[in-house]
Amino acid sequence: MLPIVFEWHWDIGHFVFMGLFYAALTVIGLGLVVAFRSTMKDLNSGKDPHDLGHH
Amino acid sequence: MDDSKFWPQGVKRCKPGMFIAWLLLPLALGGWATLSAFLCLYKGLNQTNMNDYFAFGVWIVVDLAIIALGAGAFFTGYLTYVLRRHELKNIINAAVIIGFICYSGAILMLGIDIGQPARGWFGFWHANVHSMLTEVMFCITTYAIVLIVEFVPLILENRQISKVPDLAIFAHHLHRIMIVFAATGTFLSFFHQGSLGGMFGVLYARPFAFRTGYMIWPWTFFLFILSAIASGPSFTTLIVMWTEKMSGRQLTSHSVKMLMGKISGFLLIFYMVLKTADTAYWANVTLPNMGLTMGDLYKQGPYGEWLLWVELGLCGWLPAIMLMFQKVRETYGLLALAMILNCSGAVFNRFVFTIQSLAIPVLPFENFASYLPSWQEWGISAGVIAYGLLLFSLAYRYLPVFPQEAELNK
Amino acid sequence: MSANKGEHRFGMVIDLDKCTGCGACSVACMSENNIGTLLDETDKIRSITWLRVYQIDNGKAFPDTQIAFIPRPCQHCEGSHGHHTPCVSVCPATATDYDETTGIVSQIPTRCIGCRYCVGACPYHARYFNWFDVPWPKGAERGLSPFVSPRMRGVVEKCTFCYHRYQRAKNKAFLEGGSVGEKDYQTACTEACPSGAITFGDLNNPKHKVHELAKNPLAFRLLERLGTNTKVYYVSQRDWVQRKLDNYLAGEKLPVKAAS
Amino acid sequence: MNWDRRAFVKFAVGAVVGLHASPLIPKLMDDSAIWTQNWSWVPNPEDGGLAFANTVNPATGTGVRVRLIKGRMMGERIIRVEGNPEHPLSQGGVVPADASAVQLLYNDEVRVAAPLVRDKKTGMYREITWQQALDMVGGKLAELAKAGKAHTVVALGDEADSIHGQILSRFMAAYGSPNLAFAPRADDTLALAAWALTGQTDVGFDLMNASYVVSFGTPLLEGFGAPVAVRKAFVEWKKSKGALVQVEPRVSVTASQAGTFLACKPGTEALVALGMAAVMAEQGLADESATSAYGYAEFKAALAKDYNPKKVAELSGVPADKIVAVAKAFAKSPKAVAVCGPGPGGDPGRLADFMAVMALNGLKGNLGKPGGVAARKPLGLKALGEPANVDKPRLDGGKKGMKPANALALAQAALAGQPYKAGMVLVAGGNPAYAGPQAGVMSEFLSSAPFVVAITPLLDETAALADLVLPGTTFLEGWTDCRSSYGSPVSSYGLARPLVKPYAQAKTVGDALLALAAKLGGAVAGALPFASVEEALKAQTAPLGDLAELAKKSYFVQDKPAYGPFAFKTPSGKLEFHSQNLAALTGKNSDGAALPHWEKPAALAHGDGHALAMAAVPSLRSATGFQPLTPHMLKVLDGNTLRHKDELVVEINPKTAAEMHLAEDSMIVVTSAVGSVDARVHLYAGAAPGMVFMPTGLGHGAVSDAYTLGKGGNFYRVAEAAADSLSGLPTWGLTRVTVTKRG
Repeated sequence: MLPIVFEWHWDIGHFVFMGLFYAALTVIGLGLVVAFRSTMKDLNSGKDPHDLGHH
Repeated sequence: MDDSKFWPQGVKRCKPGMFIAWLLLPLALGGWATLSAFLCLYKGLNQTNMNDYFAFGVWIVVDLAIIALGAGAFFTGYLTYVLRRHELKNIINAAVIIGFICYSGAILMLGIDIGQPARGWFGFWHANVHSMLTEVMFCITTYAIVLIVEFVPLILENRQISKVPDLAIFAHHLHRIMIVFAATGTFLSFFHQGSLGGMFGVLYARPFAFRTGYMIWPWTFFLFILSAIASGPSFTTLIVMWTEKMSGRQLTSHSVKMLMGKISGFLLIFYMVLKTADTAYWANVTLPNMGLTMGDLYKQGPYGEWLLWVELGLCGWLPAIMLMFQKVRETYGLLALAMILNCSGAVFNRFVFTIQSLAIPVLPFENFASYLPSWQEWGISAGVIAYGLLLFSLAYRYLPVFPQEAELNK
Repeated sequence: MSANKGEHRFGMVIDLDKCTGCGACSVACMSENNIGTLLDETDKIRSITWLRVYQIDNGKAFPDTQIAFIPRPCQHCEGSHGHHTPCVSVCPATATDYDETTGIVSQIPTRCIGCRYCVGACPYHARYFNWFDVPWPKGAERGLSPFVSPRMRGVVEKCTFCYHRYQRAKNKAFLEGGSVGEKDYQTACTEACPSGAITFGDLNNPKHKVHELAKNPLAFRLLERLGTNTKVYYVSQRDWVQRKLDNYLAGEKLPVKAAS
Repeated sequence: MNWDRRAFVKFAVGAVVGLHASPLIPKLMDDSAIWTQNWSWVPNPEDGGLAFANTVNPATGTGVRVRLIKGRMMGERIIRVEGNPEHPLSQGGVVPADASAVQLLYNDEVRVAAPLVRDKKTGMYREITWQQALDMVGGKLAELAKAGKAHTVVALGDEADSIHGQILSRFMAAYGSPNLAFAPRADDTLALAAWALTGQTDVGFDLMNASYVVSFGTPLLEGFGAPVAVRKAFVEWKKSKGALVQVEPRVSVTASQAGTFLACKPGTEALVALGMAAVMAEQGLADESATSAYGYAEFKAALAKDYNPKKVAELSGVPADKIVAVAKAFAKSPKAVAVCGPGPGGDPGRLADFMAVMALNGLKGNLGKPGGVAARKPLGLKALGEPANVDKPRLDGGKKGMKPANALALAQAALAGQPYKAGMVLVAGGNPAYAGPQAGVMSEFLSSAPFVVAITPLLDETAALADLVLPGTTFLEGWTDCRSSYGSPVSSYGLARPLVKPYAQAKTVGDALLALAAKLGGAVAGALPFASVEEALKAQTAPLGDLAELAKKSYFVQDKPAYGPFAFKTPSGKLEFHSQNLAALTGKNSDGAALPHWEKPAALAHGDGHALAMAAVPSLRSATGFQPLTPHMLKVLDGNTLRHKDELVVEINPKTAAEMHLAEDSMIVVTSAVGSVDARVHLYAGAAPGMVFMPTGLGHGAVSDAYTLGKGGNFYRVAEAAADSLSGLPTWGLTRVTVTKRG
C-alpha cells in the first residue's frame, strides 16, 4: 500500500490503482477538512445554527 | 419511559414497550449471530460447512447480495446530488441508511469469513493490484467511509443532538458539500460493484463463471454494476414500503416510489438485454472453446437449468417488463411485487455466480460435492439481517429520515 | 505457450501408464512438507493432500473395465500474458506469487488472510485451506522437518514443487561454485515414486529429461484448453485416459497414436 | 494559551498529523503482522545438523535412507524416511508404508513406553519396571516348567527367518514347547510347491528379464514381494515391451496394466493355469525338459481328461479360445514365466494352486533360465543353529519338526483343550488379535488364555488383550533384519540398526527374549549364548563381513539370479509332475493326488446359504496383515474407500448390486460363518459379479491412534480361514458371505 512495502511496484498498474485510491481518500479528507473549517469559522463568528437555513 | 422528545419533529412513533418488543426479534437473532461468530473465531472455520470445493459459501452470497441491494445508496445519491433529481431527496436518507447497513454488515461478515481475521489488513498492506478482490476491499472500505460521512449529518439532525450548535453547523456544512461525497461514492461504488462481478468473470479456469470482456474487465464487471443499480433502488423502495406497512404511516408519496420503480425498470431492461446477450455468447462461443456445452454445467445435483429460467425469466424479464407499465407502477401491490422479483433476480444472480461456479466440477474425473450451510453460517447471515433491522428501526424512530412523513400523515 | 522471461521453467512429466496408484508420492510429499492428519480423514474435501492421486475408469462394464491413476500436484500454471496464473492473479494479499526465475507458484502461508479466493480460482483443487488446527499427536513434533514451517489454521497451502529443496540446492551450488544440476533439485514425490513415473526438471533446459519428454505427442496437460498453461505434463498411450484429461465436445477428440 | 475548544481541536489535529509522520504506525503494523503468526500450538520444528543414514524396512523389504536432524534441544531425531537410491532393488523408490514409518516411531499416544500390567477386570494398565516384568514372566515360565507343562506355552511370532524369529525358535525349543507359529506367509506355500516339483525350496520369478508374464491372481503391482523392487522390474520390463496377462476375478491395478485380462470366476486362477498346461501338452508345446520329467505321461493324461480348455472354460468362465491363445503365446515366447503369489489380504495361498502354476513353468522349461523361475543362491549366512526337537505333541497336530505350524489350528486346539489347553501365550511381534488368521478366533484365544505376554511397540488390539505388555521397537530404533522378499529371483539380506535411541524403555523382541533367557538360565540360556541381538547378528552375518560395515550399507543383494542348469533335489533327481515329495508328506500317492491339480476352494464348496464370495482388495495404500495403518496412509486411501465417515466401503458389481436391490452407498452388513461387519456399497464395474471386495487394514479398535480409531471394519474379522488340504496352512483368499441391508 505504501512505497515502503516491498510488493510496491513502480508500474502502470500500481500508478493507476493507487493513484485513484489516494485521490479518493484525498477528496474525502479534503471534504471533511472543508466542512470542519467552515464549522469553526461559523462558530467563531458566532453564527446561530438556526440562521443557516435548515433544509 | 417516554422517548418522544427524541422523535423527529412533528411525527408520531409507537409506544416504547411495543418498540422494545419488536427489537427483541433482531436482538434474538443477534444473540444467535454472536454465538456463531464466537465459535467461528475461536474454533476456526471448521464450524462452517464450507470446504475446499465450496471455498465460498452462504456468507459470500449474502455479502454480494446485500452489497448489490445496497447500491440504492450510491445510485440514488448520484441521481439526487449529481443529477439533481430533487424529488429523490424524499427517499435519499433511507437509501443512505440502507447502504450503510449493507456495507458495514458486509465488512463485518467478511471479517469472520476470512481464515485469519487478524490479518485482514494485509489486503491493503501487501495489496496485489491485479486482483479484483483487492479492488473490492479498497473500494468497499473507502466507500464505507463515504457512507459514514453521508450518514453522520442525518444523525446530527436528531432533535436533541441538533440542539448542540457545533454539531448542527457541522451537519449543515457536510450537507452543503454532499455532492463531493456523492460523486466520490459513485465513483468508488461503480468500481467495486464492477469488481465484484469481475471477481467471478476473471476466473478463466472456472468455465461457469468465466466471461470474456473489454480490456481488463470481463463482461460480468459491467453486468454486476447494472444489476446492482437496477435492483438497489427497488430494494430501498421495498424497505420504505415495508416500514410503511409496519408503522401504518405513509412515509413518501407514491410518486417517489413510482419514480424509483421507473428508474429500476429502465435499468433492468437495459441489464436484461445485455445479460441475455452475454449468456448467449457464453453458451455458444466461450464454453465450446473450453470443450463444454451449457448442458454440462446444468446437470449436477440440484443445479439444473431451472436456475437459469428463474434468474433470467421470472426474476429478470418479468419484473423488467412489469415496471415498464405505468399501471403496474401506480398499483402499490404490483409495484412491490415487481420490485421483489427484481431484487430476487439480483440475489439469484449472486448465488449462482458464487455457489454454482464452485459446485460444477471442472476436472472431467472430479466428483460433484454438495454443500449446505451449518447453523453457524445461518447464524451469521441472520445476524446481518438483524443488524439491519435494528439499525433501521432506531434510525426510523429517532432520525428525520423521511422529510414528507409529517406532511403526509397530518 | 508463452516464452518465460526467466531462466528456468521447472516442470514435471508424469507417465500415467507407469503409475500404479500406490500413493507413495503423496505420502512422501506429506512427510517432506509437514502435512498433518485430521481426526476425520474421511472428509476428503477438507483434508490436505498437496499431491492427490485420483482414480479414474473407462466407464465400461465388467470385464472390459480399466482403471488408471492421475497424480495431481499443483500444476504451476503459467497462464498467458504476464503470467496470468488463475490463483496468483486473484490473491488480494500477494500471499501467492509466480516466481519468474523458476516458474514456480509460491505460497506464503504466514501472509495468507484466508479469503480462499485462490481456492475457488483453481480448477484442479490443488489448493487447500486449513479448516482445522492440525491435531498433531503428542510427540509427533520430533518427526517434523525444520525445512518447511507447519501451517496454522485459517490459511491456504499447496504444493510448491518442494521449493525449499531448490533453495538448499542453490545455497549449496553457491558455496561450492557451479550451478544447480538436474539431480540436485528433485521433488520428494519424484524421488519416492517406485515406478519412476514422475520426471522433474527444467523444461527450458535441453539437458534435462523433461525437456524432451514434454514434447512427446502423447504428452497432455490437465484442462489444457482453459489456457492455464501448466507445467505438469501427463503421458499416456491409452486413448480413454487422454480423453479424461480435458473436456471435449462430442466427437471432438481424435485419438493420438504413439509417435514410435 | 487557554485550554479552550479551539486549542483542543488544534491539539487533536496536530496529534493525528504527528502520529502519521512518526514511524509508530508502520512499526505497529509490522509488529501486528508478526503477532498474527503467533500460534503457540503450531509446532516449530527445531533446526540442526542434517545427516543421512541407510537402513531397510523389514515390513516392505525396501532399502531406505533416513534423514536425521541433530538439534540442541531435542537431540537427534528422524524427520523422514525416503528411498535409498543405492539399493539395487528399490533404487530410491518407496511405498506409503516406508514413507510414513516415522509416524509410528513418534507418537506418544500409541507407543508403549514401559512394561505394562493390565488389570483383567478394569482393563487399566499399570507401569512396572523391566526387572519386575522379567521376574513376572520368568516366574510363570519356571512354574509351568516345574509342573511339567512347559509344552503348553504357545508363542506367536511374525517373521520366522528374522533374527528375532530365530531367537524365539531357539528359546521355545530350549524351554520345551513345540507350540510356536509365525504369521502365515505365501513364501511357505511357494517353498512347498517348489519343493514338491523340484526339491528346491528357495525360488523366485525373474520378472525383469521375462518377455511374457502370466500372473494367476498375483497382485504384482499391489503388494507382491518387495513392492518397490517389483515396480522397478515392472518398468524395466515394460520398456522392453513385455506382455502381461492377468488372470483374476477383479479389475485390479495389475489387471488394468495388463495387456490381456482374463476375468475368471473366484478361485479358478490355477484352473486356468492347468487349462493352459493342457493346451501345451496336447499341442506338443511342452519343453523337452518337461516331457522327460518324472510323471509327465500321467500328468498329460490328467490334463487332457480334467483340464481341457472346454472344461476349464466352463468352470472358470474364461473363454476356451482365450485360454488356447494365451497358452500358445506363453509357449512360444522365448522368455515366459507364470507367477503365483500371495493372494489379496496377505492370503498365503493354496498349495495345489501354486503347484499348478509351477507345473506350467515346468512345461515351459524356464527353470533356471533368464526370464523364468530361478533357484535363489544361498546367502551364506551362519544360522543360529537348528532348534532342538521337542518331544511333545504339537497343538495343531503337526508332525514333529514339520514347519511351519498353523497359528489358527494352534489357537483352536488350545481353545478346545484338545489335546491340552494353553498355559501361557507369548506374542513376540505381530498383532494376531487384529490380523488373525481369523481375528475372531485369535482374539478369543488370547482373551481366554491364562496369561498373555505381548511384546509390541504399539498399543494395538493384541496389547489390549495381554496381561503384560512389553515395549517393543520399530525398525528405526533397534537391530533387526530381513531375508529375500517373496518372488524375488535374487537373494537379498537387509539389516536395520538403531538410528535413534529407542523410545522410552523399548527393547527389540530379541533383546527381550535374551533377557528372559538369562533370567531363566539353564538350557534356555545355554541355547542363546548372546548378550544382545547385535551379538547374535554378528555371529549370523560373519560370512558377509563386519557387522558395523554391513549395517552402514544396510543390505546385501546378489547381483543377478542364478542362471544355469537347475539342480533338482527330488527323489528322481528330475522335475517331478508326480511329486514323490508331496506323496510322502500327505501319504496320498494315487488318484492324481500327487499331481498338480485343482480343487474347488473350500469356501465355494459349501454354500451354507451364503450367496456371495468375498475377497480382499489388494492395495499399497492400505495396510495388509498385522502391519499398522499409518495416519498418512489413511490420508491417501482413495476416496471410495473412505467415503463415509467411519464406514467401511466394499466393492460390488453394479449388476449384482441391482439384483440384490442395492445401490451406491446402500448400508449393508457383510456376514460370513465367522463374523460380520457393517459396510456401505460402492458400485465398481471392475468387480466380478457375485463377489464382494473388501479393503484391508481398517477397523482398528481398542487402543489405536485417534486417526484410525473406528475407521471402517476389519476384513480379518469376516474372512474365514481354512486349513489348506495339502499344506495345512491357513488360507483366507475367499470367504462365503451374505449381504443384507441395514438401517
